[in-house]
Amino acid sequence: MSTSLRNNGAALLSVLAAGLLVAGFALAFFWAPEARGDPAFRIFYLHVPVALTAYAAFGWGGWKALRLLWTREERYDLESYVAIHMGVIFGLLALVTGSVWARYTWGVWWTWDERQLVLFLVLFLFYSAYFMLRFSTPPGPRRARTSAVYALFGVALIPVSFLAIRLAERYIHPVVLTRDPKIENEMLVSFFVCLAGMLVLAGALYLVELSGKRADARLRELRELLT
Amino acid sequence: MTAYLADVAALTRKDLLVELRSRDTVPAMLLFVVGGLVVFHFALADDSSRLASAGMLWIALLFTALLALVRSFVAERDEAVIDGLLLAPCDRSAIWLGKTLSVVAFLALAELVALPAFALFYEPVTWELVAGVALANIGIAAVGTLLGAMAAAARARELLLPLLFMPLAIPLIVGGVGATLAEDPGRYLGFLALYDLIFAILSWASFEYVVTE
Amino acid sequence: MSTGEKYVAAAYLVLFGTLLLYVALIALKLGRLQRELDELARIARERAGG
Amino acid sequence: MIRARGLGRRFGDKRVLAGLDLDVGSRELLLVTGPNGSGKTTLLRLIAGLIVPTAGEIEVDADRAHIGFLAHEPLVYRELTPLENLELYGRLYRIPERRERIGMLLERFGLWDARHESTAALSRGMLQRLALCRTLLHDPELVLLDEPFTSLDAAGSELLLDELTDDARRTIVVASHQPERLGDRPTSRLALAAT
Repeated sequence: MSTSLRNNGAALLSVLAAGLLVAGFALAFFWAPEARGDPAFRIFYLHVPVALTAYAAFGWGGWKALRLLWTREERYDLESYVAIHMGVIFGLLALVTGSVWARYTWGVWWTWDERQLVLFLVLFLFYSAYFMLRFSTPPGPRRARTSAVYALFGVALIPVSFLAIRLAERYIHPVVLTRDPKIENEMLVSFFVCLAGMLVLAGALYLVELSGKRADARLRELRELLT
Repeated sequence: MTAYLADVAALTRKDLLVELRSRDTVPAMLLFVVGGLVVFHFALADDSSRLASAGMLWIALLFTALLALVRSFVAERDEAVIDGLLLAPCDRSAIWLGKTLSVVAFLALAELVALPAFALFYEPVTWELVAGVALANIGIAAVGTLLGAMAAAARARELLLPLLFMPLAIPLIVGGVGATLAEDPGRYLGFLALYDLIFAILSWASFEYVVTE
Repeated sequence: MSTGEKYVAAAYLVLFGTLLLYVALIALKLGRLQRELDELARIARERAGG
Repeated sequence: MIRARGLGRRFGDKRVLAGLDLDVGSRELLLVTGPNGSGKTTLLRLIAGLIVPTAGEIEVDADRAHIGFLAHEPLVYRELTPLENLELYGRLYRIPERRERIGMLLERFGLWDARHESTAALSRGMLQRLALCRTLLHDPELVLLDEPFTSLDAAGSELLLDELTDDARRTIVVASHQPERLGDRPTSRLALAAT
């Protein structure tokens, strides 16, 4: 019963995500005005929602990690892991789309000037280490708890790294680049629709991945009972 | 509270005594950090600025700290002595704090050699640098000890620990290099203190979770 | 299509490509789950028979 | 003293203990037997609180300060002397009149003359005696012994049994495949099967 509901949840979210994202991208391309006469600015409607979704996923994973440490319920381990998995996928997407943007704007595939990009690189390193930790620790309550603690460190690391990257700019290059595109209401509305779509998409993927992992676990249990 | 501090003191004393007997870690750290400073001379171009040498110093300190951290739970892991400590009625965070303090002591010893060597080979040592190093030691030891306990459960733990630690060390490097070079070192020292506070509290609170199976 | 538009298209294609890749991964996983289920069903049938 | 219901523990995909029900009363002596890999050590570690169960539940009416656990390993630092090791544990267990208690135990287990030697240089039998000192240091109510008789000579075993049972105020769980060495002391038994 609960499993079928959960699958329905994933289906529902997928449909919702499709609607929101199509609407959001359509608004972004056909309704919102072009910013600063910059045709590539429309990457903004993709890149920023993807990046924010990655943060949301990391945060969600951290919350589930906290729940695990609180309640000691095993299921939170998988939920935290899957959320972080989603965060890494979206983080990677943010890195790639950001890189495309940098290539157009500055003519290079990578720039240390773009704080968000640097932050994602740091987080990518961090969460890759998270996966290494999980894969090299035997499964069990201890792995669940160590992963949870590391996930919580990640949540703390996000603002600390953000601050660090800002501070680093001052001694690496004292010149601060300022860009403030004029944001108009149409752009803002389009952006929020895109953001909502991306968050719902991540939610749908999260539920799909989770039910796949749970099916795996059930199968293992079944195999043990039968053999 | 007094009892807690007495436990911490007993544990730190034990770590220092073990190191005094075995002399496994500190001599290696000393040799490594001086060797690193020499190697960096050949890695830097002749006209490198003092900025580059400051960066190199911090890299050397970080990697030297990794040596201490990789070794930090060896005495406990061999033959599962950690179980003996976990069985004892003391608060488990006291084990973390005791270990953290001993790591701070080892780092300070290594830096007692590294900073004069740096002054001799490269640039004079400023008080900002010393303050930065002292603050960074706390962060390195606090986070590194927790990660060391986490990695102890894993296969290939000596490889895993640097991977776990590196992303978390980036802010420390920023703070340290900033304190050494920037015109307003106070900001960076403040940032290091903030880092220490956040991550020391997190590590202190979560140690119990990562050592029990 | 201007260069800027090309870059925009490229960025959005990355998202599209990633999603398709994910579908492929899920397909692989479903295949594996199905194979394992088949095997377990066979074992269960043998048990019931024997 | 100990109550377990449906107790189970797995390590990864390996199930070591499953569906165990157990009741041990106060001042009882329980002998746990079973072949290698049947979960004797796991059971003792669960009782000691060193590991948490993955199934079922366990209740122990003694906190860490009142449990003594003799493990496979002596749980002492090889770099320190026997006296320093016991001093450390004495502090951590907050034992009143630590010096006297440690001296008494060292004397009793025949380690007094070796108290300043390096632990690494002790023989297996001496190490096991040191481990016993560590286990009994804080005069625990609940004593868990994992294969206590391996590497212990007859005199050592006798010493251990005397220490444990002379006034019969402790609850004792012994895991051993040499039950005959317990002598004719009254025991209840739990036989674990290999999984």
